[in-house]
Amino acid sequence: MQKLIRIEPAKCVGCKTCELACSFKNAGEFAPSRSRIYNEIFLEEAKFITVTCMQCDEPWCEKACPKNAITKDMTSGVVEVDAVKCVGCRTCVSACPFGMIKYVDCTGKADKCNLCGGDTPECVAFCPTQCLTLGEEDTPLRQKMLRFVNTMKDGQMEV
Amino acid sequence: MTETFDYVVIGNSAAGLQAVRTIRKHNRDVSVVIIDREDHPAYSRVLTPYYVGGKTERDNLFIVDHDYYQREGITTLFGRNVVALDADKHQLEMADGSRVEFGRLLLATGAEARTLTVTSDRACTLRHMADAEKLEVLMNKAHSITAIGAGLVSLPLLSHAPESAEKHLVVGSNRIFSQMVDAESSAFLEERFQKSGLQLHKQDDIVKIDEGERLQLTLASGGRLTTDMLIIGKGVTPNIDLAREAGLQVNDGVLVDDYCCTSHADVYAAGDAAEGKDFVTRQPTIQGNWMTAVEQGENAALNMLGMTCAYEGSLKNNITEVFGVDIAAIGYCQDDASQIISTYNQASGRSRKIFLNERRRVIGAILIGETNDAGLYYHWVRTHSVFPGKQALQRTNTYASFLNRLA
Amino acid sequence: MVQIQFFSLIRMLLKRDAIEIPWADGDTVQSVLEKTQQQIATPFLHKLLDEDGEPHAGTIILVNRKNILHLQGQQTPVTDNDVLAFFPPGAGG
Amino acid sequence: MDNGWQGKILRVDLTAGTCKTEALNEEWAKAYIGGRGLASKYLVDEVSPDVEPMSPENKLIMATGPLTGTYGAANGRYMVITKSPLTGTIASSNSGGYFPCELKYAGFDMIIFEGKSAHPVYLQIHNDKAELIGALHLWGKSTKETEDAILSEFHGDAKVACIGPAGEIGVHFSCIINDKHRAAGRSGVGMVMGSKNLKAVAVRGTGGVKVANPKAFRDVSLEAYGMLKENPVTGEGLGALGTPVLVNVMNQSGGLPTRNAQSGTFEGAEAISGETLASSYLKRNKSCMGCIISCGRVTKLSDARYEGDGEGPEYETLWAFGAACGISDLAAITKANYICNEAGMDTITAGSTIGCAMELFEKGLISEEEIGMSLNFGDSDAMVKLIEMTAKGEGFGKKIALGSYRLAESYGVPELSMSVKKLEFPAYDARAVQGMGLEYATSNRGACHVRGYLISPEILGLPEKLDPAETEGKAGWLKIFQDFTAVVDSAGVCLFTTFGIGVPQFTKFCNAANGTDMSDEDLLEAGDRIYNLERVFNLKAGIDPSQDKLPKRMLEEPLPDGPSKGDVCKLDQMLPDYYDVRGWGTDGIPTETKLQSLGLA
Repeated sequence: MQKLIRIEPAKCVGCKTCELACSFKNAGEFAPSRSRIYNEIFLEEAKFITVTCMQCDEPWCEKACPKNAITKDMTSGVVEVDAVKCVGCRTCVSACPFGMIKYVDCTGKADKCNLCGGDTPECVAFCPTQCLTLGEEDTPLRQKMLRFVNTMKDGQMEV
Repeated sequence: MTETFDYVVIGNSAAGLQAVRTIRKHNRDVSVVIIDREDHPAYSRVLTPYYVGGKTERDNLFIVDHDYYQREGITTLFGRNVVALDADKHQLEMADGSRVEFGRLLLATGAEARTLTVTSDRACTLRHMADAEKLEVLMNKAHSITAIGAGLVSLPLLSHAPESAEKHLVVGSNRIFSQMVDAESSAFLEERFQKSGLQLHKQDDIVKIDEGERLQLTLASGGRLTTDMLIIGKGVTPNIDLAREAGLQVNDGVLVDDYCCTSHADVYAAGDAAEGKDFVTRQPTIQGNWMTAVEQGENAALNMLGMTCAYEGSLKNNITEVFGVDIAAIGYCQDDASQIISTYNQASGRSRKIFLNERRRVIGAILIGETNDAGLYYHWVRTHSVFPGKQALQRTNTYASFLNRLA
Repeated sequence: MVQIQFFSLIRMLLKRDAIEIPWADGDTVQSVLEKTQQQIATPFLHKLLDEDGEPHAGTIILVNRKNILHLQGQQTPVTDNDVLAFFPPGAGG
Repeated sequence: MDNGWQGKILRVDLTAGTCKTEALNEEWAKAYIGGRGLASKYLVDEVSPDVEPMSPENKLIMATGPLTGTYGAANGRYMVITKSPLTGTIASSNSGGYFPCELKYAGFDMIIFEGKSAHPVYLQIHNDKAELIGALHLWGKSTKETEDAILSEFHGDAKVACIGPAGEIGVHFSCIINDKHRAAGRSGVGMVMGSKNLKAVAVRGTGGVKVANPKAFRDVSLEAYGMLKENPVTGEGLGALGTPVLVNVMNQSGGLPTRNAQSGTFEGAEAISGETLASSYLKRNKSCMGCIISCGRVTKLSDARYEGDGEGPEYETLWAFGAACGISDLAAITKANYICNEAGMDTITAGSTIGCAMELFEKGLISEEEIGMSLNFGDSDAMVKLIEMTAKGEGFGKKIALGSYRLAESYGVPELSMSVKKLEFPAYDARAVQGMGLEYATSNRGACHVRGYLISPEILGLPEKLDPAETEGKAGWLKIFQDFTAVVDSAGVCLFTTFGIGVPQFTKFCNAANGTDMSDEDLLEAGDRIYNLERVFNLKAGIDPSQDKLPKRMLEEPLPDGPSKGDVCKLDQMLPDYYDVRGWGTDGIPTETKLQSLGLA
């Protein structure tokens, strides 16, 4: 069964521990700019929203890659960048409608969440409020995201 | 000798490869052949500048290997030229006199680089693997590099060249990236590039090349340049001879409808050779970028398979780094847009410019300095989004801000 | 009667500020705690006491505003009309 | 660098308008840990103790610690160190939010501001690029407006620390606000910033912080997070109720100073309690960067008289505008809190000074004409109005802007200022909590609670319960608390973590981050060193040991109510002990031997 990081914004307190944990594990330093998960603070609305890659079924980034450097593993469901193949052309960056794959200057490669490659994702392990959990493939979440895309398609800002 | 295939694809690059992939994704029983006059598995034109600049290995240019085609049951006719098309007879004539019959045909024949009237052994365009190999050798030993044409060949190549090399750029018009960004952004980028050592020769041309130990270039303005190599980046000409001679409707490219179908019902076209609707202007356009080729290749294949679906139109989507500056140009980015909203900061070197239509929908964007949220801007254009407000330009966007508004 | 005041998380848990329970001769803090829990369906003693029935570090139980830790702990006698205040561990700054 | 440090200091000469990068003094970083300690070392080394705080010769240092920007506890603090215009002591104010970490991610451990700009400027930092930008257009703007304007013109992802109008016009207790609602609050550090014509610091940093031993760092982080989660205070209580939970605790304990400390019990406490806030204006709780405690209160006013939104009020604020002024109107207190955040003022001194003015008014020492209105205890409208006037520098607000000591002194009754070394004490009555009285009297920045928070053992029972009425042994406890707090502040960690974790965790954190091999004792000794360094600076600045005292009310007027009824603070029983455990002479001056042992001689 494929797994996904489930996010319950109501539980988030805006501590960005997920960003710190992610970058520390995957980039070797505490650097939110290197994180593959994003904890955004909307202070006026008192809302804290965390987003990360949803490991799309038909990934935009995979399709856009001019080098086949991005592939989706059919068993784990993880969409991963092959750092050897990637030259850092950024085509994937401009293809992801969610902004969840990015070019990293110091490596010269594209970078995205890979659910920590089979371990418990570090963000989940460190999330203090269980806002982040690792769950089985979550159809409602996918549907919500699809609805998001479709909503955007109509040029409406409401669901 | 005549071979017959259900689906024939001419051209083994972005559009062609995506087409055969799509066909195989939906149907493993039909016969498919892919024809290309170059004798390589598909390689990536996006990556060639990186190879020339020594940033990646030649072996890494290939998108797939020979096994791929075999595994997918795709016949390959590589190193083979198609010389004629008879659409009504569903037949292609090859250079060796053999024939290939098709059920449906995709023309993904791409484009050819334009060159100069004056030339030299040390001058080269960048289109094919052979060009890349030649440029790589030249660049390795050049102390001075000159390029002509200020687009996505010359500038990335110059910026990938060794830092120690002297770099000249001869531009016919009065600005760089004129096909990609608006005048103001051009000026902004010129300044940045010049600071990185680029020497610009605007509204000029190369009229004469004298060979010697080094190349002596004579410019239209009368100036002279001593250089070691010349990169020719004067744009491309779509390969449409086959289509034109077969009587298909052509303009600059092979004209296609919303289903990537040409004027003949069983012949489709995609990629740099195809001229189809632009997403924003709704005008026939040759977009000439990788994403468009992939999208059109996929769309053409689906329609060829009878899975009718309209293509929403091609959209400019260029993203690159030149002289250490990240640049993304998405959609319609010219000065005559109804409304242009921009932000710029000196310290971060970050500039954002967003182009709106009369209904305040996003039609284009230019991002300079930071481009990691380019995909969101692409999505805004694709979805006719209402401009979310200037604040959105100030920060790095993720879809969290949309969720916030939706919640 | 003994007046019981609930504070902090216990108040939020029980959704009430205070109750009164009947006083009996010989009552101690311990017996009052037990009686209070009996009178209220929702379990709350775990917020104050550990499994051994000892106050958690940081639990504040006041009898007439004096901390029982400086009186006789849970054996502190409770007399009629006393006011007891229960605070689960809490802090600020 | 491959340890908690970036190894770089930014030195900004405001007079010359230049920004220069220099290497961090690593030897000092080792001896003084970082943050509060290290910046104090720089200040002591570079600034004469007798410097006039508002002169260009005073310096303002913004300092992070080696743990700032990492995870593990609540490792997101920075400190502002300067000589205080309110107290004349060394000032060290501490704040969280997101700004401190961003400064580190930009590659700087510390910024030293020196001189004075000829016109308003703000500092823009984009990674290694730092530049002073004209700020005339921001002068006079609130902290909110300033941050929004900077985000718009610089970078939407930047983090901003700035002063509000209060810092510009010389309110003696003006603070530096970062991330709109977090304050480096006490001692008037905002006034120093304003005196330098420095409106704001905006940082965008895309780098990271490395640690020397990642595996050990991750291990101790999991240990610390576990302990903080397990602990009922840090794991649940502070998140649910925040610091305001203390209103009822302190009131029940009879130590909630009411009406300028005329009593220790406030009849309106329930109305201004954490429980009431949670069921009224609280929208949700919030964390600072890397913190799992999430004590922040995101609030929105819904009241016919006042509007606004923001963060707070915290416990101290509820007390200062509440009990200290005899006010039980939560909406008015919350409003006053918002005004202070937007104008950039310390709520403790602000509220306490108004409470003092109210007593002066009720005693007939100030006339209604002079204030422009009546100013009785409990008058919430007058309180809010006066806060507004103070922020704007209008009328009687100009007197409030001086703080309670200078205010009371100007009417000939300095003893009615509830302060030590001119810094107002916060929301704990020294007569009900003896150890806290000793802390107020001896703290290096005046009557401060967060230098040695003995409330924790004396009232809350953490880590163990001490009798608040007892004086015996308090000196020893206080020394350890003060030294440990100096460590926590210097490391760049929030003090609240110490409800859940202790010295061993800090030792492990520091060793893992810096690749050192310190023992718990070494760490506490560094705290002792920092404490003595500050003390020596103060002594040289003319703050002699005779100022280790409390207002007469604390010493001579017994508490009229509550469980400590009849008690005064028995400072004289504790102070000699304190000097002794500190290794100071009976005169309160650190001995040469002591200083030598700490490497301070």
